[in-house]
Amino acid sequence: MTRAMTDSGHRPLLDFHLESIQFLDESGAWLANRPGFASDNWLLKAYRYMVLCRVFDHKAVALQRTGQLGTFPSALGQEAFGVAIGLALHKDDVFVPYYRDHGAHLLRSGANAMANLLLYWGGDESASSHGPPQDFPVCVPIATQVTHAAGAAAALKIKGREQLVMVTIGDGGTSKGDFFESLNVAGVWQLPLIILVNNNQYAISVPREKQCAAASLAQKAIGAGVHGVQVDGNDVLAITQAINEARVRANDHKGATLIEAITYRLGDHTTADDASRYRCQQEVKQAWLKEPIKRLQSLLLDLKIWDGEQEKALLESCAASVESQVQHYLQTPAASPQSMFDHLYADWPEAMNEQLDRLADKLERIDGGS
Amino acid sequence: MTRAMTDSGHRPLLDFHLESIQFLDESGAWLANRPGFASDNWLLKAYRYMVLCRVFDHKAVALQRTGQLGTFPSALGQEAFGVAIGLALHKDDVFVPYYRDHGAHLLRSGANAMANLLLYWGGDESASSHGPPQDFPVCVPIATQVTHAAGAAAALKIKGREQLVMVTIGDGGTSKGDFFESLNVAGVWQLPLIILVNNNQYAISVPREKQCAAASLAQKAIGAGVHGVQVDGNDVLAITQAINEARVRANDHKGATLIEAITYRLGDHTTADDASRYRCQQEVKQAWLKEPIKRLQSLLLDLKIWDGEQEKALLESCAASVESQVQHYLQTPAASPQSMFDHLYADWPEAMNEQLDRLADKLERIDGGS
Amino acid sequence: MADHNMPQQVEGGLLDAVNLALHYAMASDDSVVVLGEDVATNGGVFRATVGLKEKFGFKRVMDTPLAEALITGLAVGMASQGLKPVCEIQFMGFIFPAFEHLFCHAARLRNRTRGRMSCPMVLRAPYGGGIHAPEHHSESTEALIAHIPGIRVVVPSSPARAYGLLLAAIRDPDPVVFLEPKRIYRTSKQVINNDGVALPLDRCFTLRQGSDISLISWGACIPDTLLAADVLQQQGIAAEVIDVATIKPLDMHTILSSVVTTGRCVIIHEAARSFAVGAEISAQVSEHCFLNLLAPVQRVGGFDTHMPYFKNEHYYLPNSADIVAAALRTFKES
Amino acid sequence: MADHNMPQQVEGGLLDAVNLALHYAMASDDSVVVLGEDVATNGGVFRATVGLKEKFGFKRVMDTPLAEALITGLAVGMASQGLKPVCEIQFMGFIFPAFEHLFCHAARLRNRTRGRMSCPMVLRAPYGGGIHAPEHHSESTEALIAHIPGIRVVVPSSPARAYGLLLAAIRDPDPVVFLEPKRIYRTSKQVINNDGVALPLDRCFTLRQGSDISLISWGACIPDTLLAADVLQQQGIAAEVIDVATIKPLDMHTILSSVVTTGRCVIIHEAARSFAVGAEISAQVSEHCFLNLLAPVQRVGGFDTHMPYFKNEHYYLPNSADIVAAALRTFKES
Ligand SMILES: Cc1ncc(C[n+]2csc(CCOP(=O)(O)OP(=O)(O)O)c2C)c(N)n1
Ligand SMILES: Cc1ncc(C[n+]2csc(CCOP(=O)(O)OP(=O)(O)O)c2C)c(N)n1
Ligand SMILES: [Mg+2]
Ligand SMILES: [Mg+2]
Repeated sequence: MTRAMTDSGHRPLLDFHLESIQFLDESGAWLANRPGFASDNWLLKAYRYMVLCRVFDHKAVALQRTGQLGTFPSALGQEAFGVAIGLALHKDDVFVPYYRDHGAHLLRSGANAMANLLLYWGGDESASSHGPPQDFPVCVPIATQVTHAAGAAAALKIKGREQLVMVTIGDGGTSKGDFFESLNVAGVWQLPLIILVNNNQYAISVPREKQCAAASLAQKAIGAGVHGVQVDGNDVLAITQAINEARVRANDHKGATLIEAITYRLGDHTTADDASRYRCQQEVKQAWLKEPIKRLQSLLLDLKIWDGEQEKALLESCAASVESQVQHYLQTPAASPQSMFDHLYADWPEAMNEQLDRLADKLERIDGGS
Repeated sequence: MTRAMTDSGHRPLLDFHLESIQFLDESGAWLANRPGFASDNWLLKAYRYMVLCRVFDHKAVALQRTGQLGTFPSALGQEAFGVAIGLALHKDDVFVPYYRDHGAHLLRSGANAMANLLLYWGGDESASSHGPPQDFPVCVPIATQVTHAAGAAAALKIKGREQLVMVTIGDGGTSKGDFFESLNVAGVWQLPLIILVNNNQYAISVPREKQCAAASLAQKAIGAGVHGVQVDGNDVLAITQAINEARVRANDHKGATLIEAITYRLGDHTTADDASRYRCQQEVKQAWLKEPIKRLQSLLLDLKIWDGEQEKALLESCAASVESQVQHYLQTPAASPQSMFDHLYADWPEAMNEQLDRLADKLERIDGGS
Repeated sequence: MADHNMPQQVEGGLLDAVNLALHYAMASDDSVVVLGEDVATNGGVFRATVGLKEKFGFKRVMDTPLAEALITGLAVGMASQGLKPVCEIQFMGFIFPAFEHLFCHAARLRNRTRGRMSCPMVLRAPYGGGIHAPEHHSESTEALIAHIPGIRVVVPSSPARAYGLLLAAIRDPDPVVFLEPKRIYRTSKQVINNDGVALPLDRCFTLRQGSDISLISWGACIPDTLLAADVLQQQGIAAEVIDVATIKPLDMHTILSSVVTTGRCVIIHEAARSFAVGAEISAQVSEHCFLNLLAPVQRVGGFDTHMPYFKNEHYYLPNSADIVAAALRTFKES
Repeated sequence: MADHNMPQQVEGGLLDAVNLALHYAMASDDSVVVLGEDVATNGGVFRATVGLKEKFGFKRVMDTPLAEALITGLAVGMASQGLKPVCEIQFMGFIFPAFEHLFCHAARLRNRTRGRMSCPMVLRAPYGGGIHAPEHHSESTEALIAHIPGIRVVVPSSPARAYGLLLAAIRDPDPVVFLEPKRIYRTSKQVINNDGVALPLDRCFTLRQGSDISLISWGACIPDTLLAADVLQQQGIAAEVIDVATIKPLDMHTILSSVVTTGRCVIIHEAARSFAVGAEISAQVSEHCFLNLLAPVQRVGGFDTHMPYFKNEHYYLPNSADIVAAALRTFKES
């Protein structure tokens, strides 16, 4: 093969192409054909859970403001993200959440999902004793969950299982080494893994463009030889489609998928944060125009499968179920002080007995003192 | 704007393009026009240093085999990589090496560069007290040097300086979080940084394809919004061209460049390794056909600026200067035991005095005992 | 170098003192830069760096991408080129990714290059429990850092000491880990002289003199320790209270001199009791005051388990009653 | 479950014992998997995992990409789904990136989920100096891990103990950090019974009985400690030698019982002296044997500086003369 002489020695080497997925525009109008999975029932279920998520979220923030809950990370505006996960995952898939996945938990973690979320943010470990046995608890150290998910996916592969592992992470989290290391191993080991990024444009106060100079976060997949795709994260259909496609890839032994969902964090980072310090109201207003619930509602109305009465009934039932879960939470007694040792080791080391004695002494003083 | 309805909601999002650079083919014939920097003198200098590097390397391995040196990482076959760095960097650039950059040190670290390399691998800290004041010492913890280089580049930028920072790393190192985190910040902060990967196909025993599923390591740049390029690392011209282009980018405030140089580690990982355990002789034989020195020699011969006599003289002079540096190394006395405290803190903490007393006691025992 | 726009005196808490010292340091030395997550635009999640980016610009006050290894390694690289980076790890519970750079590089750069290069950086981190924070926001793992040669570990316990020690840390030519007890970030306020005067980095502070027992503590446990000293006083026991403040290198001279006099010693810290800084102090006191000790040294610390989520964290944290009880034990057992 | 292809007895060193235990564990439990850098094709840079991938295949013996945080986090994820991963960190000097996963997750998964999930993993790492290795290949930072609740830290000092303790570590339902003193990887050989019998994970081993002084040590310092006991014997001093072996949780019962009898105690380790495991043992001995101790506890350790490069590492490492001298001090000072 002869090659043309060039002045700089350059030759083309590789080309890469990324796509994005969107079904609904901001007003709920179709941008693509209605996908097969999106039956009326499916759409209604998605809508109901997204609304429930928002009502729950609102209540949780109120509980914090009145001193009845600890720091809470609102998922306001990111309800499609959580609910799509909850709808698309199979019961025996492994879900490895970060800390802003309330919507997914509502669908995945049983009848007391909300009470348990409140327990968690209310400072009680027992919260994480519930839920699907294979699912991970909430993960606070940023990005570490992605490595656990890769490990879980490797375990499934070693055992010859068919399930998927799904892990979530924020835009900020994609800057941390664990994210890259895990994405990389997902590529080499062809893991049945979906990494779903909630790109809500901020990591606390740090905006997306100060986090990474790349045009998309989806393109981080390229460096790992993994499939990447961007979706409109305010479009519950788009996220679901991407997850479904990723499942097909995994089942075909084509390995992992990185999905970047473009969302917007409409609320503060957590109740300990004041976003007005670092972003302008105008930007937030603009973002409200794209939010996921309104958009889906418009579609439902268009499809004539929803009306004002149903909306009213839904809001009432959401409020009621949230309220009942709040009561459940508030009435859960704190664990005993001794419980701090209950799950330290499976086999209690004799050497630790002294610690129990010390605690007993301390409790005597506390009881004596009060 | 109206968009065509699709079935899957997919739309094109982004395209990326990567190039590679090569001037000389395996037989030393031109694949591109001779670049401007490659004067006869330049080519001869490159050749001389590459040969010196190989002679040095060979001697270092021999010293280890005879118990006169510690573990040593041979750079056999990667001489173009090191020498291109040494030639392309400016005196006041900041070089942040990894541990296989002997060629670069020869050009960069003064008259006693070889003696100091031997001192380092001979287990003596004083090795790193020499060299350009701004250059980093050899870095052992994989990939961490890339972050230091990013920090140094940020410092130059903050101070408004014009210099570059150049950091090297192996193929294996590009799997570690530090590499990604640093590449990412180099993108966001538009740092005057070159990250040069010595992709010598192995990380100890782990071959490149078990390290990463991507078609190239250069494409890791894409996820960070950084410019990436692949070069033939056995072609000293190609590496130099890439570095020069990266300098222009940096000076134009276009930020960092990731350069992947394709090389082959012809020797063992270190003298503590036995590569025959994990790769076949056939593969190594093939790689010898592409090695950088032979190729450059062919070019020099073609250009009629080199002959057998010169070759003989060069080998003799290399042997002589290596030998004199070896003597320098062997005659360097070990540091005093007390020196282990000399550079622990700039301001000696009184609290540490007890440690000196303990050492004095110990030395008395050692002297008394012998 | 005085900045005429800066107040000469400020009434404030420990957090204000940190902020004031940062302002002073940046104003008086161009090579001081600040970096970390949310430190620039947001002024830090605790507001420790508030006002810096307005005054010194984004060039010297940098929001980094979210990665603690990165923050620390960047600081090493910056320090190597003559800057004095002060970096923030948002909570001590997230410090672990910083360890490789801190231990393998920051702590070693001077030694590795026999003094050719150095690493004058400060790594600040709020630490400790008691503020009802989520998981991983309440850790006290100073012992891990104290074990590593070549680093200094400093913990202030009052606004004035925070101001003086942070200035000293920034000016020190070696890496300093500066741990800020966030439980007392805003508790007791004090008039802080913004005079740029640093405190020594290798001296414990004797906060209260007493001849009967030495109470050795640091950080957020200091107020409870002082309270315990009051309670003991009421029982006729005069307690000496020492704020260790500079954990590493450790000024045992002050501590041993005290125990030689009092013959009794209680060490109080928030970290899990075992393999903690208290162990080193207890060991040294016992080793060096063998003939002076009237009773075994007592250690009051957290339990050897994970800090419980906040509903139960008060069961974990040492309090003044625990300190008093430990002190009284030294009188019973002698 | 016996594997009929495995030898019943092997004469070998500590390294062989590790390899043998790994073979036994993988053969008898399908859920045991091995991962790390160079552990599969290459059989480990020290050859600790030799033969495993031939026998159990790449599915269960995995070369990972080069990243210690990854290796450890993968193990957490695997363990969560019912596997028993045994991962290798190539040298302890490279363990720091593993800490976040080890401390924030491995150590906490059971506690965090109140027992719903667990993390039965082993993290192996060769550790310590004395083999003329390059920088960062000689570290002993077991103290850092010992401070963290929820982990076990184990250090064998003989082939038989390496075999039995590693089997125990792999079978233990919680995370175990298994540190292999590489200085004695190949020194004294021993007949190892390949019987699959594990040793307890919470007991010190009394290697030699004696009534005059207790020498407490672990890992690569054990041979020197035994040597020192011989020297002392020649001087009429009967030393009891205890191999701590299980650093965390720490069996103080065995140690205290010994010191109560002997009244004298020397603790020996290779790690930098201050804030090390020796401090905890010294503190507890002094606190609990207050009335029994005839002399202050002595600690023999590395210096509080970085392990010198290998030309000078022997000045750093404790040796038998140091131990003898410390022991004799306890007789002079009493
Ligand atoms: C390792 C680590 N560093 C810092 C923090 C503190 N922190 C909590 S959330 C957060 C920002 C995360 O942003 P992003 O990943 O975008 O997720 P989002 O909160 O926006 O959903 C930070 C810095 C942490 N939890 N873990
Ligand atoms: C953090 C860390 N982990 C492990 C090692 C041990 N180690 C030394 S070199 C090496 C392989 C590096 O391979 P590569 O990056 O390809 O560079 P090469 O040696 O091939 O030039 C490993 C694993 C190390 N030095 N640092
Ligand atoms: Mg975000
Ligand atoms: Mg390599």
